Amino acid sequence: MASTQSLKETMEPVAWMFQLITALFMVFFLGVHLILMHAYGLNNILIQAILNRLHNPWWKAFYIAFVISITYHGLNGLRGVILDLGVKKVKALNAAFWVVAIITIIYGVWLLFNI
Amino acid sequence: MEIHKADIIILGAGLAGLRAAISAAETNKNLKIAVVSKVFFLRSHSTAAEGGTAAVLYEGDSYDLHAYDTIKGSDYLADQDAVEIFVRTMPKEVLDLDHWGCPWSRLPDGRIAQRPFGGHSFPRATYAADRTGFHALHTLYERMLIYENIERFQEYFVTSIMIDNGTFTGLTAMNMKTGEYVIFQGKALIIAAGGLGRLYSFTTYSHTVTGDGAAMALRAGLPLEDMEFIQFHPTGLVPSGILITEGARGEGGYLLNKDGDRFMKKYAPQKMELAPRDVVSRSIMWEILEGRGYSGPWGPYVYLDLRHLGDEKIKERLPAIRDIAIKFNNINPKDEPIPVRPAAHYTMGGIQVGNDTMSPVKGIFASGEASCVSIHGANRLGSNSTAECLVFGDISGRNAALYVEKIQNIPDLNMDKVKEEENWLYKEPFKERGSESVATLRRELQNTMQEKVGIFRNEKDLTDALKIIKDLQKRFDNVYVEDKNMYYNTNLMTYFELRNLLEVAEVVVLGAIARKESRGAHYRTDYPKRDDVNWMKHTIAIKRAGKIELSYIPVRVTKWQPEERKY
Amino acid sequence: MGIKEAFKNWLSIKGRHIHGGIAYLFHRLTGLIILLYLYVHFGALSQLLNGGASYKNFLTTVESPPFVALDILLFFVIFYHGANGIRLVFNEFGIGTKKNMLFFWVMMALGLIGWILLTYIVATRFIGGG
Amino acid sequence: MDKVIFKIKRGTPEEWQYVEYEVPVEKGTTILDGLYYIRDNIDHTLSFRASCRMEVCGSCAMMVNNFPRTTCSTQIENVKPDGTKNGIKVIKLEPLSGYPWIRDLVVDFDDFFKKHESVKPYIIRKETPEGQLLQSPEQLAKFKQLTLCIKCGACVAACPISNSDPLYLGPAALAAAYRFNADSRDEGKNKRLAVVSDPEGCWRCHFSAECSEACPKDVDPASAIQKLKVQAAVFEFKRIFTGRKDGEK
Ligand SMILES: Cc1cc2nc3c(=O)[nH]c(=O)nc-3n(C[C@H](O)[C@H](O)[C@H](O)COP(=O)(O)OP(=O)(O)OC[C@H]3O[C@@H](n4cnc5c(N)ncnc54)[C@H](O)[C@@H]3O)c2cc1C
Ligand code: HEM
Ligand code: SF4
Ligand code: F3S
Ligand code: FES
Repeated sequence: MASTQSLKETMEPVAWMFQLITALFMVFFLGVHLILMHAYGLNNILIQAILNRLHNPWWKAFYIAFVISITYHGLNGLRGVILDLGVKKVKALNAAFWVVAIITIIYGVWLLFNI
Repeated sequence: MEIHKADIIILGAGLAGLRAAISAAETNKNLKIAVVSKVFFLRSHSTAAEGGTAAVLYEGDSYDLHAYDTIKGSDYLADQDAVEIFVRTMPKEVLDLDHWGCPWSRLPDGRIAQRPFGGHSFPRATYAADRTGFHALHTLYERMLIYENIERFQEYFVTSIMIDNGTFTGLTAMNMKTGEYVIFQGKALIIAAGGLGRLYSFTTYSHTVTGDGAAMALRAGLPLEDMEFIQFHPTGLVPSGILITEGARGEGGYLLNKDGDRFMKKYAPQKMELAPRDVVSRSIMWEILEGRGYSGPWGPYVYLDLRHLGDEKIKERLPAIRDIAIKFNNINPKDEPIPVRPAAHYTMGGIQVGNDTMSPVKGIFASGEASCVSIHGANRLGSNSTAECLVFGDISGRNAALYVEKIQNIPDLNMDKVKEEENWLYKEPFKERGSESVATLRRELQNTMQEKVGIFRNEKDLTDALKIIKDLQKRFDNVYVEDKNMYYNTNLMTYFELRNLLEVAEVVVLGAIARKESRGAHYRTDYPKRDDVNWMKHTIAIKRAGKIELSYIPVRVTKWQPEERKY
Repeated sequence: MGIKEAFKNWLSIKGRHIHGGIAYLFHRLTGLIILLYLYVHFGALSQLLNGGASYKNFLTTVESPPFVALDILLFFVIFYHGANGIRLVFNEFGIGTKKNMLFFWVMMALGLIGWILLTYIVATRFIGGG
Repeated sequence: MDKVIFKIKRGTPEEWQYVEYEVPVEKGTTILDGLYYIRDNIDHTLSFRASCRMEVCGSCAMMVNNFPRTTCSTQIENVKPDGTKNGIKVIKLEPLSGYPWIRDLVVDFDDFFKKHESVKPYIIRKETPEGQLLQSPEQLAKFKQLTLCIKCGACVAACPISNSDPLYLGPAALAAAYRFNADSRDEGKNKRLAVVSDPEGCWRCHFSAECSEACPKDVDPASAIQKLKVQAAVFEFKRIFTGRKDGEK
């Protein structure tokens, strides 16, 4: 049960806010991504097309932001799901969340720079 | 066995009990206070009170006026000095509730709103929509949470009050969740265990109002006062008994008999449906007794007809009644009349206490409906009882706190008695013998009370009733509890409740037989007049050696001499 | 309550409403599916690291009918999550909570239209041989 | 319709079964009436809670065909059957879900009330006022609906989070917190926000809105909790930026 003495620090409000903000971002990112990849015919997903795009700094920024948003949103969502199962080790869970999120983001960004 | 010790033990957590707890805790922060209730505090019957709570708040009203209304309403049986304390303390109670968060209905300028109520000559019923008792109880409960010295015991069924050498020593109880035997030891007890409405088959009361407080007090040797006065509200919804407020008639509703007649014209040609409660209740019963009521599987009834008011007005003025009719009876009052019948509604009597709420036994206080101070006399006015709970709950809490401050140690319990009670509780109910069940006995008792000790009383019916009750008390020995599982054993709890009901029923009937006059709610067809010469006195009942003895004490009159009660 | 029972309750839709508990459960499941897909997607993109050849292979597999069908299913999942998610963003900021049921069905309708459009585009592209 | 079958989950967590009872029904018979009928006439050992029978005390909530309801205000006629047996309508009754089960239709409410208590559901003021605290009808209207909560616990039984996470504060307690935060007489908003902002507080709510579907009093805890989240977020950001632990300016 929630502590009554309270006033302890918690990441929850920030996490919640970001979950919703990234959700809105994602409508944009995912929208653009889906249209780009699927709606404009096969040309767009040919390797050359992808590589060309990734060399454009604007697109690069777009994809970095996308990776960060989606990773945060998805993993924080997963964190919530686990918390909702009555897991008591909130601190450990939060730590695990950050580790996985950072690794995923680093790998994702590294991918963007290396393909 | 669980043992709990506290300075003050409060039995009951309705408006009176919780108000007492807060007041005691505030008076002395170092006292340990235990509040015990057989239901979760918020489930207490007080939550059902609807209309309002009387207090003198504004210009135009006065303490004297409120006191006069109350005394006149009581048919001059109220103790007038107590009434004066009551009316003077009440405004503060309304303000306290305001400060603690009660969502009182408001005037446009932000002040607390009030409305008219039957028998009051000024609109002084302070209300929170039509859920006054509910909001007041929740506010008190929430406020109580602040005090760390109040310990809560919810769903503990108290079975007896222990008195040794004329001093309170403790309570025995059962933890309903586990079935365990529990002892409470303390320096003082405040009994706020409510009324006894479930003595009747047709009542506005909650199922859990079974006269436990009065019965335990009686067994412990405490005096009960004026128990024969039971108020009947004219319009209880059939079949459930849920209260249909006076407002329905106030807005112009008709009462109709089987022939479609507005029969009130025979009984009160001037005021018609808006005659005082006792008059209307009696009129409905006349109609029914003379065969002009409807009869249904759930007993006779007459109609409360709102159809002519039209949908608009019903929705605007009587939304709660509309809700109740639809939710509980599938009746939309715009299309169909509502079946009603008078229902047992309030117990004027109770444990005899002084204006300081102290009973004749050292260390025992009582307040609320379980007590008789008495401010209601023979008939209480609407909205005066929640008010009483607040005022005298407050007083009892404070006085109990002051009382225990002077006492060093918690008195010792008489362990023999404790063991004896335990034996009774855990062996007696489970002995396999006769075939009687709690339900059949209770039904017979309730029907008897309803038919013979109801609105109209007479010598023959009352003596018949007494015989039946005596017989039921004997048959109670043949009742056994089928349920052997001690976890939340409701079969066992209803068994205890039945025992209590049977005990208080006897007191009610004895008092009624003795009182050979008609006063307030007590109407004897064989003595239809009020008799101030012989009967302006309170009935006191005490149980000695298994027998109930009646005696009388005078009414305390200050300013207001008895006069004829005309409205 | 053990974690197993918690999990069982978590998946239960007994007595729940489509625009309430069921929408919520679907939102979770779809969210988790997309998250899983995210990692699969990263894996797929890693194919690009080894140069064009393996990616080409990859592309032909992915463009085969069963995979396109899977893609369309994935779109469904994303569109549900997205449409319901937009509702939730508003709701959780306290907007439109009272008309929650209407809001839900409007978003569902919009989501469905989006999904059908995208499916149509993808399907024609596929059938037309792009 | 003149009778109905109640299929009741009876027993204790260790040993239980569904038992069927035939109950006569008339216009207006409520589920609670049916339960009393069984206890008085068929099986005295049936255990359930009830008191006011007018939907105001909050005792009688249980699962009726998988959905939490206050049974005193639920007419048998208006309940969709769970099935039929020999042509008779069957209604399934179970103890509230998401609570520790004690026996038959009785569950343990201790935790529910503790959670309610933990959000400080009372007016907090720095000093005791003199006289009336004025409150306009408009100010009252801001929280009036929330005061109607009878603490029946149906919302908690309906909430999927409460059902999977017993630590979650739950809709009733959170709605109570918002009720006092929205009261113009109160000065303790931050103290309450500090409590509900716990990881097991309002952040666990994902707007399933089942609580509001279940509530017999139209309290709409779902809406209240979302507003509470916004308050709590503002409070927490203030706390971060001002460095004040209590969130005061
Ligand atoms: C339908 C209805 C409407 C009403 N409307 C109004 C109104 O508008 N205005 C007004 O002024 N009055 C009204 N009244 C009257 C008023 O509600 C009651 O008189 C008042 O609430 C009584 O409060 P109380 O605290 O004395 O007892 P209760 O609220 O009855 O509380 C009794 C307490 O004692 C406990 N208890 C009892 N027996 C035991 C036991 N054996 N062991 C442990 N605990 C026990 C119970 O659990 C409970 O907590 C109304 C009454 C009814 C029936
Ligand atoms: C289309 C854009 C998206 C929108 C509008 C959106 C919206 C939301 C919202 C509002 C929530 C919070 C719900 C809550 O409070 O419970 C959420 C949760 C979640 N989202 Fe998304 N989302 C989107 C895309 C994604 C993507 C791409 C992923 C996968 C990586 C994802 C995974 C999740 C997960 C796992 C949850 C947690 C589920 C839960 O708590 O119920 N979402 N989404
Ligand atoms: S919010 Fe509604 S469902 Fe929940 S406890 Fe209160 S009255 Fe019951
Ligand atoms: S059902 Fe539960 S998830 Fe939130 S909106 Fe109600 S508390
Ligand atoms: S019995 Fe009181 S709410 Fe149902």
